[in-house]
Amino acid sequence: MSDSKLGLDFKKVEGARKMAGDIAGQVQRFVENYTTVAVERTLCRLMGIDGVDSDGIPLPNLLVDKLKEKGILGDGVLYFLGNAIYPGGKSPQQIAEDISRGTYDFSHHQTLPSSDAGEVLRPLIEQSVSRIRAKRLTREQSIEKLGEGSRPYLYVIVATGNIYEDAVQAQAAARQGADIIAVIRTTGQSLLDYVPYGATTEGFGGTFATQENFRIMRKALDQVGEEIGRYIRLCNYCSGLCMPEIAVMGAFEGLDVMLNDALYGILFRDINMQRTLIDQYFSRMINGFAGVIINTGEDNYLTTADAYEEAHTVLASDFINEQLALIAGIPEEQMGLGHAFEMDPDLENAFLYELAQAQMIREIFPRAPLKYMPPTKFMTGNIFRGHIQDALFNLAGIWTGQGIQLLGMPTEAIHTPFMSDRYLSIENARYIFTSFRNIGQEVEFKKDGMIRKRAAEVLNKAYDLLEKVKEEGLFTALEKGYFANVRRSRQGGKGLDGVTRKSSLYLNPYIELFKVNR
Amino acid sequence: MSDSKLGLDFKKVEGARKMAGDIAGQVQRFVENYTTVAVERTLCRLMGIDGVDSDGIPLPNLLVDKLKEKGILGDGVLYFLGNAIYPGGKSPQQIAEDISRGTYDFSHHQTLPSSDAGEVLRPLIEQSVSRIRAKRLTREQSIEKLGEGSRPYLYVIVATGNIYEDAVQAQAAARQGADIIAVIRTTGQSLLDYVPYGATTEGFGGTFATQENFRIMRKALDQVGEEIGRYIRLCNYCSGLCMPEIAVMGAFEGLDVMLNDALYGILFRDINMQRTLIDQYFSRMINGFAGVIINTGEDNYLTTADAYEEAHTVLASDFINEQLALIAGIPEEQMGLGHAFEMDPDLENAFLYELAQAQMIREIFPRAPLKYMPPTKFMTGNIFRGHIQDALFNLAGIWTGQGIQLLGMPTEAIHTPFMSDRYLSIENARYIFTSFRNIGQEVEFKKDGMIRKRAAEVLNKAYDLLEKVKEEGLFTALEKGYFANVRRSRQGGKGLDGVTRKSSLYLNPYIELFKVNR
Amino acid sequence: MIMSGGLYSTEVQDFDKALDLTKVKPYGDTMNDGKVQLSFTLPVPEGPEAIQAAKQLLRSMGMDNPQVVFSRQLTPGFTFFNCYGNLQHTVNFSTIHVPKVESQVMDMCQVDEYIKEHIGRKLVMVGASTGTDAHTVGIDAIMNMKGYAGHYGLERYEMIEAHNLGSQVANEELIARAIELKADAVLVSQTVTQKDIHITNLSELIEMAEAEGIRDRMLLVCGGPRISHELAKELGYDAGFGVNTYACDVASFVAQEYVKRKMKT
Amino acid sequence: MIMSGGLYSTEVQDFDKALDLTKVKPYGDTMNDGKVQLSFTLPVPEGPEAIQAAKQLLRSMGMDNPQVVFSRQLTPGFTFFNCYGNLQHTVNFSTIHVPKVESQVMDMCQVDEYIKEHIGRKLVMVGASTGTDAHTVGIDAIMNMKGYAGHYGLERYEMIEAHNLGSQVANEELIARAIELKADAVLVSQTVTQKDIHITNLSELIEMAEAEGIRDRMLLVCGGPRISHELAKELGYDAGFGVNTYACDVASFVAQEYVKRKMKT
Ligand code: B12
Ligand code: B12
Ligand SMILES: Cc1ncc(COP(=O)(O)O)c(C=O)c1O
Ligand SMILES: Cc1ncc(COP(=O)(O)O)c(C=O)c1O
Repeated sequence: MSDSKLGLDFKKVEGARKMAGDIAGQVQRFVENYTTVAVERTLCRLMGIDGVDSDGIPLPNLLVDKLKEKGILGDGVLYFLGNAIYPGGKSPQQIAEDISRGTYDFSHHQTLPSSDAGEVLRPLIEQSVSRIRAKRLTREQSIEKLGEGSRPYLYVIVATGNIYEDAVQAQAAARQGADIIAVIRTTGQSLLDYVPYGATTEGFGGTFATQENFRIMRKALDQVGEEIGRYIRLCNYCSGLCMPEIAVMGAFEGLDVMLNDALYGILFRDINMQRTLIDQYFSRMINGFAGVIINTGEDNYLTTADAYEEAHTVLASDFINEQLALIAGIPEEQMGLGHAFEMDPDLENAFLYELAQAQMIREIFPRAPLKYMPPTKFMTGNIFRGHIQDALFNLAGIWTGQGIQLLGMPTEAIHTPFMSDRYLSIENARYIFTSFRNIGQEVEFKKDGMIRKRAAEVLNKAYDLLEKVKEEGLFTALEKGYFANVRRSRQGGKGLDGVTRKSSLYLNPYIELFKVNR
Repeated sequence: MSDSKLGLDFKKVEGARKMAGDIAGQVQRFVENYTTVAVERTLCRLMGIDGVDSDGIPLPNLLVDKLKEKGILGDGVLYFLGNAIYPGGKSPQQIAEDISRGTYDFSHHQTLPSSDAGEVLRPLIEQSVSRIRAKRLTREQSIEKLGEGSRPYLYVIVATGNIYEDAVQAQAAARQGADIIAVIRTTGQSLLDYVPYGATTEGFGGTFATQENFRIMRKALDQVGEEIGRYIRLCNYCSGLCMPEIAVMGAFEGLDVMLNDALYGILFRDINMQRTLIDQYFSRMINGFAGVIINTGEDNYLTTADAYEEAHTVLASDFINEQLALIAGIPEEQMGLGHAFEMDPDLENAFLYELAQAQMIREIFPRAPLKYMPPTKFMTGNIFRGHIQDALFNLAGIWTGQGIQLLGMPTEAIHTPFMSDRYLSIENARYIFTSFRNIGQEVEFKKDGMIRKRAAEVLNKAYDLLEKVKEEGLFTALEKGYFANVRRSRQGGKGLDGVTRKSSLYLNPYIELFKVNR
Repeated sequence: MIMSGGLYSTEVQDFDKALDLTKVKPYGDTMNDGKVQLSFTLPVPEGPEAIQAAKQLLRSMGMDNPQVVFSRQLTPGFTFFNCYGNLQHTVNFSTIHVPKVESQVMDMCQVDEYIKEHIGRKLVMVGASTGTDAHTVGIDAIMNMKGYAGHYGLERYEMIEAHNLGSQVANEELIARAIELKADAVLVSQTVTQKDIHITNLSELIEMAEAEGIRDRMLLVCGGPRISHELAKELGYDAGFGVNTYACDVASFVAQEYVKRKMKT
Repeated sequence: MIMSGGLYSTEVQDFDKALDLTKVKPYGDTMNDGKVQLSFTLPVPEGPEAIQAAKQLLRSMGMDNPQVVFSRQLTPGFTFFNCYGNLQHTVNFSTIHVPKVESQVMDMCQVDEYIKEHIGRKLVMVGASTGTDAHTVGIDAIMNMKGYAGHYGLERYEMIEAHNLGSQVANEELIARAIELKADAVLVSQTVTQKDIHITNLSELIEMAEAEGIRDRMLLVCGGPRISHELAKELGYDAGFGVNTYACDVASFVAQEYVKRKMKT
C-alpha cells in the first residue's frame, strides 16, 4: 500500500507486525499446554449441555467443578463424557442431569482410551459444528437477502437492564438507522465464573448476557430487519471469566459481533493473565469459525491514560491482538481492532491528531473492520457540547473510513442511553456521514505537516514498545505495566485456580475442526 | 495570489472585478446627482442637531420635511443652515428649536451664495469631522491597549428588545469570549423614515437603533472590555430608510461594525432602488471615514433561494458591493463582505460544497474581513441537531480563515437567543476553533476533485451573471430579478418620494472631506 | 458457591412498568420512568446553593430524583443548568381530542377536478404575510408556481386564481384587495411571534373583516411555523396550518369547505 | 405623520422584571420570564394528540405558554419532543442553606506542615472503589502519586500514608484492611449510580463499620461524580466530594477534622 495518505513507512509497519507475531507465538506456546474451567464448560455446551440445577447452578459449572474438585480437570471433560456416553448411549445432557441428581459420577468410568472417547463423541461433535455452521449460513443468507448498512456501520448500545425493554430500544434504533446493536452487560458480569441462565430483567448499567437473552434479541432484530429491509447485527461481550463459553452461546444464537480482547480482562478486570490468554484462544477459535467479528478493547487504554501520550500503546496492542487472532484462525475481515477518539477537547489541534491516528490505524490494518470508539473520558453533563464532541468523532470516522462506528451518546457522562439519546446520536452520525461523504478522497494531508508527523511518531513509538515487549515477553510486559499503566502479576488476579495443565488424556477435537473446517 | 488552494483562475477573477467596477461606476454617475431626506437629516446631525419636538418628532426630520414640503430639498439643508446661522450666530440646534417652535422658517433667508454658506459652516463641519476622528482614535487606542480577539472574530447578537437587558447579555457574551456584539434591530425599523430617540425597552425580535441605545451599549462594552482585557466591538444596522443617518450616529458613538449593503434594502425590504443606492453612498462614506467595518448581506440571498443553485449570486453581489464600497472610500480592510453556510443538510457532500465556496470567497477577497453567516434556513426546533449544524459552520470558518464568524444559535428556528443559547454557541465555536486550529495549513484539496471543481463552477457562473448585469445595468438587473429571485421596479418600493435632484445651490462638503481626510 | 454473588437480589424498580394510556409518563429507557431533560438559567451566582435552587425548582415541577448534571456560571449572577428528573405527573392520553382540519387531502389534479366538478369556476385566493412580518418564504411555498419540497404552489393550479401580495402587507390593505379581487379565501402567513405579535395581528384581521361585513363571504385561513389549527380556530379563522404544509393541503381544504358551505357561485 | 407607526404602543410584558431573590424564576433573556427548555419522550404515537399531551404535561409542571418546537416519532408508539415553556414556580433563594465541607483548603505543603505541627505523625488513609464498581480513575486522581489536573495525589504527601486498594473492593475487605492498617480515614469512591447502587453500597459500608465498632475510630469520606457533601452526610459519612475534587481538598478536610475531633494520636 504505497499510496499512504500519511506517507507511512510500511517497512516499519512490517517490522512491527513481525515482532507482534513473535510475541503472539511465545504466548501460544504457553497456551497450548493448558485448559481452564471456562474452556471445559464450553465443551460441555458444545456437547449440548445446558440448563441449571435446582440451586440455579448451570449444569456445565456443575460438571466442571466436579472434575476440578477431584483434581482431574486436566484430563478434560470430553474424555469423561465419552466414557460416560459409551455404555448407555445417554446424551450428554442426560448424563449431566444424572450427575446433578447424584445418580452418576465421573471418576468411576475412565475405561476408554482418549482417542476412543473422541470417536464416541464424533457424531455429537459434528452435530455441534453443523449447528454453528448453519447459523453462519443463515446470517450470510439474510445479508444476501436483506442487504446491510454501508460502512462505517452505526453501532449503538442498549443497556436498560431488562432484555424485553432492550428489544424495544434495539428495534427503535434499527429503524432510525443503526446497523449493529450491542447489548451492554450488567456491571460485574465479567467477574462471574459462570453464565447466568434464562431471560433476565434486572441488571445494573446493562443486561445479563445469557443464551436466552441472546435468542430474544436475535429474534427482535430479525423481525425489525425484515421490516426495514436491512440485516441488523447483534453484538455482545465475550470478555471476563467466561470468554469461550459466551462465544459458543453467541455462535449458537447467531450473534454477529463479540467484544473479545486478549488483554482487556487482565488489565481492566484484574483477571489472571494466564487464565485470560488461555481462554481467549478458544473463544477466538469459536468466533472465527462462527463468522463473528471480534471487537478488541484498546479504547480502554485511553480512558485511564492520556490519549496523546499513550496513542502508541493502542497501536502496539492492536498488532498483538491481530497476531493472536490470526493464530486462532480469525481472518482479517473479522478483526474489529479497537481504537478511540479520546483527545482532550481543550488541546490545540486535537482533531488533527485524532485524524492522524485514525488514518494511521486504517492504513496499517487495511482489511480489518476497525472498531472506532467515541469520546467518553472528556464527556461531561453538558450534553450540548457532548453532542458536538460526538459529531467530530463521526467526522473522523467517515473521513478515515472506519469499519464500525460506535456511536457516542450526548449523555455519556450521565446515564446509559435513553431511547431519545440513541436517536440523537444516530441522527448525528447520519448527518455527518452525508455531509462529508467523500471527504476522504477529496482532501490530502500536507507533506511534512503535523498530521503526517504525528502518525509517524505514533508508529515509531509503537515499534519501540513492541521491541521491548518482544524481548521481555508479554507476561513480563504486563507485570511491568507497559499497557494502560496497569501492572498485573503473573499469579495474581481472578480465576487462576481455574487453570490446569492438560494431561496426556486430554481431548479437544474442536481446535482442529474450527481451524480447518469452514 | 498564485498559491490558490483551489487552483482558481485569477484572470477570471480580475475580469469579474473589472465588470463589477463598471457596474458600480454606472450607479455612481446616477447617485452623484441626487440627495435624499435621509442624507439631509444626516447633515443635520453632523451639524449637531439632535432631540425631538413636543410630538416626539426628531428635529432633523422636522427640518428636512419642511424643505421637502416647500419643494426646496434639492438645495440641501446645509445651504439653508448656513444662511440661518450667518446673521445671528445661533447654533444649528438653536435654529432647529426655533423652527420647531415656529419662530423661524427656512425659506426667507436665502441670502448667501452657496459657497459662502459653506464657509459659514466651516467651523461646525470641522468640529463634526474631529468628533468622528476622535472616536476612531479612541477605538484604535483601546485596541492597542486591551488587545483584541483573533480571527475569525466571534460575533453574536443580542435581541431582547430592551437595551438594558441587552447590555447584561452583551457583557455575559463578552466574558464568554465574544468579540463583536450586534444589537439586532426591532422588526420593521428599517421601514421607518426616522430614527427613534432615546433609550428604549420594548422591541419585537430586536431593540431600536437609537443614538442613546448606542451610547448605553458602547459603555457596557467598554466596561467589560476593561474587565476582561479585550476590546469588544459593537455592531448595529445601517440599512433601511435611514442608512446614512444611522451611520453618523454610529460614527459619533464609537460603533465598530455596521450592517450596510447596497442592495439589501431593495431586495428584502422593498425600498426603492434609487433611494437605497443614493443613501448607501453617503452612509458608506461615513463608515469608511469612521473606521467602521461594513457587513454586507449576501447571506440573505440564500434564505430565499437555494444555496447550491444560487451560490454565484452571492459572489457576484460581493463583487458589486466591493466596488461600490471602494467608490465610497471604504478600504478593503473594512469590507465585511457577506456569504453564508446554508446548504441543505440532507445534501450528499454538502460540507464539501460549503468548504469550496467559503475558500473561494476567501481567496477572491484576501484582505476583507469576510462576514460568514451561519445556517438559518435549515435550522429546526431540534436544537441538538442544530448545534451540530452550527459546529460544521464553525469548522468551515476556521478552515478557510473567515474574518467574522456570525455565530449560529441552536434555537435559531425558535426564538431570539437566550443568554444560555449564546453561551452554548460561543463554547461551540471556541471548541471547534481550538480543535481545528491549523487545519487550513495542514490539508489540501485534491486536484480535479469536487471541491476545486465546485469553486470554479461558482466563479464561472458569477462571471456570466456580472456580464449580464454590466450589459443591462444594475437597475435593470434588479427589475429582472437577477438577485434572490426578487423583482423590483425602478419607481416602486418605499421611500422614492424622499429622493430629489440636487440643485445648483446644493452643498455637501463632507463628501470631499470624508474621501481625503483620514 | 459461585452463585452467591447475589446479583439478582437487589431492589426492583418499584413502579408499574405497564403502559396505561390514561396515565402516560415520559419515557427514558423504561416504561413510566418519567425521565425528562431540562436546561435553564437562574439569576443566581454559581455554587451549591444554586444547584440546590435548581433542584428545588425541579421538585416544584413534580420531579422525583432531581439531578443537576451540569452547571456553569454564564456571567456573575447567572448560572446555567442541565438537569434530569423523573416526572411524577401523568397525562390522560385517551381523552385528548385535538380539532383537526377535516377535509381530505387531494393532489393538484384532484383539486382541479374537484373544483371543476363541484364549483365550476376558478376559486380566487389572496395571500400575504401581514403586519410588519417580512417573512415570505412560507407564503411563497404555498402560493408560488414552483412550490415547495416538490409540491407545486397554488399559482400552478388550473382552477385557482392565486394572488400573492408579498410581505409586510397591512391588514387594511389585505382586506381591501380581497374585496376588490372578490376573493373566496384569504391566506395569511405569520412567522414572527415575539411578544405574541402574531396573535395581535391575526386577531386584528378578523375584527376588521367583521367590521367590513365580509367575514362570511370568504374563508379566512392562516399559517406559519407556530400556527396550529387549534389556535386558528380560537382566533376565529376557518383553518390554520403549521410546518410541513403544502399547497395541496390548503387547496383541498378551501375547495371542500367552500362546497360544504354551499356558498353561492 | 411618520411617527404614527405606533411601534411603541403595543403591549408591555406584564411581569415584574426586578430580581427578587425570594422569588427566583428561570431566566431566558429577560428577568423573570421563566424560560425553560425540556426534552422527553412519551410512549404515544406521533400526531397532534401527542403534541397536546406534551403541552398538558408542561402545564402540569407549572409552565405557561407551553411550546412544542420539535417532535419526532422515534419508533411506532414513542414520540420525542423538544419544548419550551415559562415556568411560573419560583424558588426562595435567600433561605437555601446547603451543608458544605467546612475545612479550609490548604495546598500540599501546607497540609504536610499542618499535620506535622498539629498531629505529629503520618495520617493513614485507605481508599478504594467499592462493590462491583470498576471505575478507578476518580480514586486514582485523588490518591496516585501523579494526581490529577496538576494537583499531586495523596501518595505524594510527606505526612500521609496512602493505601489505594483499587477497584471492585468488597466492603468487608475494605473494613478489614482499614483495621489492619490502622486507618485514620477511609476514602470510598463510587461512580456507577444506576438503580441507586451507590446508595446501597455506601450505606452498607456504614452499617458494617458500626457493626464492627470502628465508626468512631476513623473518618469515613466518600466521593464520585454524583456525590455531594449533603448526600454523604445523609448517608452517615463525615464528608462527600463531587466532580473537580483534588487531593488537597480531602487531605485538608481529614487533617483539620482529625484535629477538631481531638482524636488520640
Ligand atoms: C429566512 C428568514 C428570514 C429572512 C426572510 C426572507 C424572506 N423573504 O422571507 C430575513 C433574513 C429577511 C429575516 C429577517 C428577520 N427575521 Co427571520 N428568519 C428566517 C428563517 C431563517 C427561516 C424562515 C423560513 O423561511 N422558513 C421556511 C418556510 C418554508 O417555513 P415556514 O415559514 O414555517 O412556512 C411553512 C409553514 O409554516 C406553512 N405556512 C407558512 N405560512 C403560511 C400561510 C398559509 C396560509 C398556510 C396555509 C401555510 C403557511 O407552510 C410553509 C411551507 O410548509 C427563520 C429561522 C428558521 N430556521 O425558522 C428566522 C426567524 C423566523 N426570523 C426571526 C426574526 C426575529 C427576524 C427579524 C425580525 C430579525 C431582525 N430583528 O432583524 C428579521 C425581520 C423580519 C421581519 N420584520 O419580519 C425569528 C423569529 C422569532 C420569533 N419566533 O418571533 C426566527 C425564528 C429566527 C430567530 N431565532 O431569531 N428572516
Ligand atoms: C472511564 C470510564 C470507564 C472505564 C473505567 C476505567 C477505570 N479504570 O476507571 C471502563 C471502560 C472500564 C468503564 C466501564 C464501565 N462503565 Co464507565 N465510564 C467511564 C467514563 C468514560 C469516565 C469516568 C472517569 O474516569 N471520569 C474521570 C474522573 C477523574 O472523574 P470522577 O470519577 O468523577 O472523579 C472525580 C470526582 O468525582 C472525585 N472523586 C471520585 N471518587 C472519589 C473518592 C473520594 C474519596 C474523593 C474525595 C473524591 C472522589 O474526585 C475525582 C477527581 O476530581 C464515564 C463517563 C464520563 N465521561 O463520566 C463512564 C461511566 C461512569 N461508566 C458507566 C458504566 C455504566 C460503565 C459500565 C457499567 C458499562 C458496562 N456495563 O460495561 C462498565 C463497568 C464498570 C463497572 N463495573 O463499574 C456509566 C455510569 C452510569 C451511571 N450513572 O451509573 C458512565 C457514566 C457512562 C455511561 N453513560 O454509561 N467505564
Ligand atoms: C474488550 C472488552 N470487553 C468487555 C468490555 C465490557 O466490560 P465488562 O463486561 O468487563 O464490564 C469492554 C468495555 O469496554 C471491552 O472493551
Ligand atoms: C445588510 C443587512 N441589513 C439589515 C439587516 C437587518 O434587517 P432589517 O433591519 O431590515 O430588519 C440584515 C439582515 O440580515 C442585513 O443583512
